[in-house]
Amino acid sequence: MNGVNDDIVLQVEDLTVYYELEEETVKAVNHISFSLKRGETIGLVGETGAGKTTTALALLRLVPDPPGVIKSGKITVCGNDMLSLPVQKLESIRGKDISMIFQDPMTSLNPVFKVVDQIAESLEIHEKLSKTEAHEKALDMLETVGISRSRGGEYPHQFSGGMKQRVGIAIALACSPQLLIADEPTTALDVTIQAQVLDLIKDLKDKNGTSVIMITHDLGIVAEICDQVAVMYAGHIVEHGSLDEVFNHTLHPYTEGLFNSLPNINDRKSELKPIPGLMPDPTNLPEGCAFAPRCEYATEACKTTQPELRTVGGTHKVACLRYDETDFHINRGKKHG
Amino acid sequence: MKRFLSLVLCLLMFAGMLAGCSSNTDTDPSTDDGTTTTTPDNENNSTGDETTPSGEENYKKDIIFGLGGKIVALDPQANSNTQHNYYFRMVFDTPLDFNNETQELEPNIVTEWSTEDAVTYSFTLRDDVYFHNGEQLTADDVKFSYDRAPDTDSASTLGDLIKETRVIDDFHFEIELHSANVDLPYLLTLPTASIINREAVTENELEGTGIGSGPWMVDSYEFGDYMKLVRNDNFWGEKAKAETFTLRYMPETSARLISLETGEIDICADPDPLDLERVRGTDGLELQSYVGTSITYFAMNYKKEPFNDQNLRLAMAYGINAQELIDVVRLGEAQPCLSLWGWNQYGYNGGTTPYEYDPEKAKEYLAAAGYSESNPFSFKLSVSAGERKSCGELIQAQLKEIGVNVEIVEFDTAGLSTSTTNGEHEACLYGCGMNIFGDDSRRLICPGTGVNKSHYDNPEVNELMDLAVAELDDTKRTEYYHEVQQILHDDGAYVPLYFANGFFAVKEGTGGIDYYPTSHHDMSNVYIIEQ
Amino acid sequence: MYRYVLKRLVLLIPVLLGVSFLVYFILDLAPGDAVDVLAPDDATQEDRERMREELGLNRPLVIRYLDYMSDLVRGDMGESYLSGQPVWDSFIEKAPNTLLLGFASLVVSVGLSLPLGIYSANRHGTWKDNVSMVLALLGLSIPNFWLGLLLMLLFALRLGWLPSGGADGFASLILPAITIGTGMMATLTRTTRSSMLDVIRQDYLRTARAKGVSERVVIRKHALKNALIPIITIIGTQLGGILGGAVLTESVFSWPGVGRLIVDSLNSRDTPMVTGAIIMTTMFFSVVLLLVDLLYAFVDPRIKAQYATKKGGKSNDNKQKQKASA
Amino acid sequence: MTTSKSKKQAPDTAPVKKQRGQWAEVWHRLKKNKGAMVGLTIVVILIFIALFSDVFLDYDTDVIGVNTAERLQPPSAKHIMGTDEYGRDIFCRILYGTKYSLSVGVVAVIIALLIGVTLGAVAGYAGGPTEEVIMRFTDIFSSVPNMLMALVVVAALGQSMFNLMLAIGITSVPQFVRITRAAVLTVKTQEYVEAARAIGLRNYRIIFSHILPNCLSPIIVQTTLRVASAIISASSLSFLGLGIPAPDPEWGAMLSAGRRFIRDYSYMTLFPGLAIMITVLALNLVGDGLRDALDPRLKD
Repeated sequence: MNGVNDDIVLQVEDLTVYYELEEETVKAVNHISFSLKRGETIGLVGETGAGKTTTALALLRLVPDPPGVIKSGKITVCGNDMLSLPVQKLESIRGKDISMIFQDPMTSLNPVFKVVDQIAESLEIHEKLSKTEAHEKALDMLETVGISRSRGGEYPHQFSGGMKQRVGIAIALACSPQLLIADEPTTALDVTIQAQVLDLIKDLKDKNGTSVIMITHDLGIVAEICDQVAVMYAGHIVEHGSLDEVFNHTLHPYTEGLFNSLPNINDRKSELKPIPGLMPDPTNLPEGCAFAPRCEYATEACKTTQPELRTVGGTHKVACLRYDETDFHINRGKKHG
Repeated sequence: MKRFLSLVLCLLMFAGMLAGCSSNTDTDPSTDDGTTTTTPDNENNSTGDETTPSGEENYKKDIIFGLGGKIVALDPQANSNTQHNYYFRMVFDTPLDFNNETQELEPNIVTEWSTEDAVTYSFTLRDDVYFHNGEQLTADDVKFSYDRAPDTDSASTLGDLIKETRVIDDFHFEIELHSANVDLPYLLTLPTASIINREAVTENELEGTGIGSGPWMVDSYEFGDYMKLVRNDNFWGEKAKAETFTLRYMPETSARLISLETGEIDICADPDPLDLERVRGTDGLELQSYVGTSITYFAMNYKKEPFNDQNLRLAMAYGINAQELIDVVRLGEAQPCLSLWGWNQYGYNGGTTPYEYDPEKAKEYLAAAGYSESNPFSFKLSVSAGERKSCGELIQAQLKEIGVNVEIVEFDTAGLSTSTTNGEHEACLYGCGMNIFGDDSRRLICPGTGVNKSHYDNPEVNELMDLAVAELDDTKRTEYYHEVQQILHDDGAYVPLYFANGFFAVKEGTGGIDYYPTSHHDMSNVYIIEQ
Repeated sequence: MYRYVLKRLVLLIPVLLGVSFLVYFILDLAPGDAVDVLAPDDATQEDRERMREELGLNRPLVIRYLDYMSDLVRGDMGESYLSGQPVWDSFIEKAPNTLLLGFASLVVSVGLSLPLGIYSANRHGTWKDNVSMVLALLGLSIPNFWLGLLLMLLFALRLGWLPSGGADGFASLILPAITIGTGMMATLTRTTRSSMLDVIRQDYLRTARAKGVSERVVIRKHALKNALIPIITIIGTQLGGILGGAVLTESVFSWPGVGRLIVDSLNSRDTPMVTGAIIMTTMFFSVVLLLVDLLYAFVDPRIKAQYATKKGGKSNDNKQKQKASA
Repeated sequence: MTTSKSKKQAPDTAPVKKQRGQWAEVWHRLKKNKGAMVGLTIVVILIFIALFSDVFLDYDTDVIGVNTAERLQPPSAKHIMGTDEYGRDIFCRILYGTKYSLSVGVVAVIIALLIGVTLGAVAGYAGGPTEEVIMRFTDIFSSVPNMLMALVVVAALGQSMFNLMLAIGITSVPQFVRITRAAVLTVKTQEYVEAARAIGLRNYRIIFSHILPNCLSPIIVQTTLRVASAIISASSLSFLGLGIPAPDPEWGAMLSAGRRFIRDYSYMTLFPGLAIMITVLALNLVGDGLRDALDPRLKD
C-alpha cells in the first residue's frame, strides 16, 4: 500500500492534528490514513466536529498555527511530502496540483477585489500568464462555471450565494489541479442550487480527470458523487470502503446509526431512530472507542481499548472490536437507494 | 511576567532618553548658586558695549531680528507697542530726536523750533527729505499727519493736545496747543509723531500708511509672522549699513534664543533672564543691555473697599519685599524703584524715601485698619501671565507672613486691561514705560486715562501737575514734581516695585542699536561686522 | 454618488452657521474687547469710546452678529479689528502653512502607525505586541509641546541637524510634523492592529493561501486593502487633532499657521478673525471628512454600491456601517 | 467546526467549568492582559495618593510655601525631585498635584458622560427629527477641533478649575453622543427591547434600565480614554496660559511654568512631564485592556 504508485494522487498516513489552546487541547484529527487514485472521488463523511475540515486544511498545510499543531503523519500529494516542503515549493503546489473549495461562499471571497481578478491571480502565479492572458482565461473559467463573462468586473457582494460558490470553484479549478478538496461546498446553499453546483463539480471532474475529496455530512451527496467513502467520528476513521460496501454492507454501528437517522421516502410511517447522545468533547475523548458511550453493541472492552481499522473484505475496513468475533453482525434496517 | 518587564524597561529607557537630551552640558546647574545678584556693571544705562565701526568693514547684508511681539499694522498712528515701534523708528521720521547720551533734544527733519508761551510753537523743516515713493516731505504732510492724529488709535493723545497745525510755506509750520504744554518738543520725538505721506494715505488708507521717509523701506510683510525692510538708498541722513532687515515673530522665548544660537537669527529681543548667564558664556554671542524705565507696580483700587483705607495701602507698601521680587523673578536684572517717575524722567526725585520692607510696621498698619490674626485681611490680586504672575505668587507668599491672604486671579492681557480700567479689581500688578518728559506721569496718577490702575484722584496732586506742565521755569517745575512724589509716597497710592533691565542677545560684532530706556529702540543704524 | 456629495455639502451650511453663532456668542462672553488690546495705555475714556464706535463694538451683540452674518453670506468675512486687513487675506496667507504641516504630520503618523500596527498584529499576544502598543501609546501620553521643546533641544541645538523654527524649507517642517504626528499615532496604531487582527481571521485570506499566494502578498495585498477601511475612517476623525496639535506646535516652533493665528486673535479679542478662521477650518475639515468618506467608498466597493443605488437620504445608515471605533 | 467550549454535555465525567457572571468574565480576561494590570495598579496608586494627599502633605507649607533660599536646587537627598523657582519642593507638588490633574480628568469626563450619553441615547432611541437635530448639533460641536473649542470656552468664562473642566468636558461630548447612539441603534432592535415596550414601559425607563446597561462596554472604554486625553488637554491649555490659576500644583501648569528652565534645570519639566505621561499611559493601557476584554469578538 505504501509503495509510490504513479496513479496514487494522495497518500495520507497516520495523520494527527491537535489544537493546543491555553487551558485545553482539542484533539481534532487522530491517526487517520487513506489514499486516493487519479480521477477517484472519496467522500469524508461525519457530523460537525468530526475533524473533516481540519483534515482537509492539513492536506494543504493551512491549519492555522498557533493554535493548530500537526502531531504526526505523512501527506504525499502527487509525490510531494507536503509536511516537509520548503514554503516556496509548498506555495507553488497549492492551487496548482491541489486546491480547495470552501464551505461558506459568503466569506471565502475577498470583498474588495473584482471576481475576475481573484480568479486570474492563481493563473498569473502558476501558469506564468501575463495580466491580459490571465484575465482572458479567467473569464473563460467564469463561463465554464456558468457565469456570463460580462459579470467578471463585478464584486463578490453583487453575487448570490450560489454564484459565489461557482466563483470559488472557478478559482480552485483555474489551473486544473490534479486533486480538488471540496469542503461541504453546498451546505450553505439551498437545495436547487446544490444540485447545480454538484453537477458542475461532477462535469469538471470527469472532463479533467481530477481526483476529488468531497467533505460532507450529507449522505445523499456521497451516494451521488463518490467512489470511496470514509466515515469519520471524533477525529477517527471508523469505516472505510467503496460506495457499495459502505452503503449496502454497513459494518460500523455509527454508520448504521447515520443511515437510520435519515427519513425514508418510501416508508413515511417508519419511525426515525436517531443516535442517542452527542459527539464527545474533543478536549476530553473517552478511553477506548470514542463511539462506545453511544453504541448499543458496546462491551466493556470497547470502553478500554482503542479499535484499529481492519480489513473485513475487499477494500472494506472498519474500526470496531466487535468484529473480532467472527459471527458478529449488526441488525441492519431496510436500506434505501 | 516577561511582558511586564518589557513594559517597565520601555518606560525607563524612554524616561532616560528624555532626561538625557534635555539636561544641558553648558553650565552644570548644581554649581549655579540660587540668587545671581550681579549688579549690571558696565552695562548700566549706556547704549550697550558698542563696538564703533572703523572704516570700511564687511557688514552683514541681511539681518534677522527675532522678537516676542507680532506686527499687525503698518500705520504708525494705529499702534504703539514695542514691536511696532522698532519698525516705525526705522521706516518713518519724527520732527525731532532725543539723544540718550546727552539727554538733549536734537533736530531731525525739523532743523529749528521755538516758542514763547509754550502754546504756539514754530518749526523749520529740512528741504531734502523724500518719501519712499519719491515725493518730497513738506509741511502739508506734517499738517495732514497731525490733523489725522486725534481720531487714530495711538496718536490721539498727541492729536488732542493740538488745536491747529498751520502751514506757513513748504518748509515752515506752526503748532498751536489748546493749553500751554512745555513737553510738546519731547512728544514730537515719539514714534506716534511720525510724519506720513498725505497723497499715499488719502489714495490707499491701508497700504499708504506704510510709506515713510526713514532710512528703511517696507519690502514685504505677513502680519503675525514677519516684516522685511530694505535699505532706503536716497535717505537724507546717514545711510543704513545693512541691505535687508527682517523682524520675525517668535513667541516662544526659549525657542527664540535657540534660533540665535543655531545662527538662524542675528538679534534676539528680550531673552529670558535665566539664559543671560549662558549668553554671556557663549562665544560668538554678546549681551547688550539697558536699564529700562518701564515700572512694574502694585496698584490698589483707591475708589472702593478695601483699599480706600490708607492704613491698608501703607500696610501693603511695607509688607511687600520688592528686593526679593528683583532677585527671584528678575534674577537680579532690575533696579529698585522709588516713585512713579522714570529715573531719566524730567522731575525725578532721587531723594524720595523708598518703602523699606518692614513686616512689623506693616502689621501695625494692619492693626490700625482693624485686622489681626483672628480677623485676617484678604483681597484679590489680578495679574496677567508671565513675569507678573510670578511676582503675584511671590507677593502672595510674602503677605502670608504678615497674615494677609491673597487670592490670585489670572487674566489674559485684554481681560486684565478691561477689568482694571473699569475698576472692577481690588488690586493688580501692572507696568508702564515712563517717557522722558515730566507730564508723562499724569496718566498714572490723574483721573481720565486707562493707565491709572489705582483710580487715584487727589485734587492736590491734580492741581500740582497742571501747574507744572504750564511752568516754564525749570526749578519751580521740578519742585512741583518733587512735591507730587512725596504726596504719593505718604498716601501710599502705589507700591512701585522695580525698573526691569532690558536685554538683547546678539551675534558678536553687532552694533549701532540706539537703546531707549522706554524701549522705543532705534535700530536704523544697526550693523553686524562679519567675524 | 453625486446626490450623496451634494447632500453632505448642503448639510454643511447649517453646521457652519451653527459654528459661527457658537463662536461669536461665546467670544462675546470673554472679558474685555479688541479696543482694550488696541488702545494704548494712555488712551482716555473718550478715545476708547470712539474706537469702539469705529469698530461697531458699541452696538448690541445681536445686531453685530446679524451684521456680520449678512456680510458673511455675501462672502465678505469682514476685517480684523487689529490690522484692518481682510480676514480672508490673513487666513489665506496662513492656511498653506498649516495645511503643509497637517499633511506632513499625517504622513509621519500614518508612516509610523501602519507598520507598527501590522507588526504588532502579526505578533499578537507576544511581548513585541505589547511593546509596540506601549510605544504607540507614548505618543499620545506625552504633552506635545513638551515633546516639541525636547526635540528642538536635541536636534536643533545640540546636534544642529535641523532648524529650530520658522517655516522656510522642508527641513523646518520635520520637527513640528513629528511632534504632531506622534500625538496621533496611538489611535491609528491601535485601529490598524485591531482591524488587521479582524482581517487576518477572515476566510478569504485562507482562500488566497490555498491559491498558492505567498504569505507576504497575502498580508500586503489581500489583508491590508481590507484593513484600510476602518483605518481611513479613523484618519478622518484624527484630522481634528491635527489642528489641536498645531495650535501648540506652531507657537513652539514659530510656525506661522492658522493655529497660532487663532490663538493670537483670541488673546486680542479679534472676533471677526477668530470666527472667520474657525469657520474656514471647520469648512475645510468637513470637506476633508467628506473626501475621506468618498475615499472610503473607493476602497470598499460595498459602500460605493450603496451610494449609487440608495437615494441620498440613507446616508446615516452608511455612517452606522463605519464602526465609530474612535 | 466550532471548538465547543460553551456547554458540557457529559456532566458526570468532565469537571464543570464554573459559570462566571458577565463582569467576572471580563475581569478574568482583563487579568490576563499584563499591560492593563500594570495600568490598573498605577491608576489605583494615583487614586490613593489623590485621596490621601492632604493627610501627609500640608498644603500651606509643603505645597505653596515659598522659601527663596532653596531656589532652583537640582534633585538631592533633601528634595528628591529638586525645587522650583520659588524653592517649593517639586516632589510634594507632584504628589499633591495628582488630586488636581485626576480631578480635572475625571470631572471633565463625567460632564461629557452625562450630557453625551443622554443625548446619544435619546438620539439613538427616538430616531426621526429628534435624532436629526441632536446629530446636527453634535456635528457643529465636533467640527470645531477640540483644542479650539476649549480655548474659546476658557477664554470666555475666565480661568478657574471648574471652567477648565467644563471646557474639556464640553469638547468631549460629541464622542460620547456618537458612541452611545451607535450602541443604542444596535441594541434597539433586540427582542428584549420590543418586549419592554410591549409591556408598556415608559420610554425613559426603557432607555435607562434596558438599553443603556447593554451599551456599557463602548462607553466604559471611551470614558477611560477620555480621562487620559482630558489630562493632556488640561496641560495644553496651561501651556497657552489658560490653565488652573497659581499656585495650585496641577501638572500641566507646572510643566508649562517649567519650560523656561528646560535647559539649565531640566528636572523641573522632566518630573511633571513624566507624571502626566505615566498617568495617561496607565489610563490608556486600562482603556485598551477593557476594550479587548469587553469586545466579544476578540477572543484570545
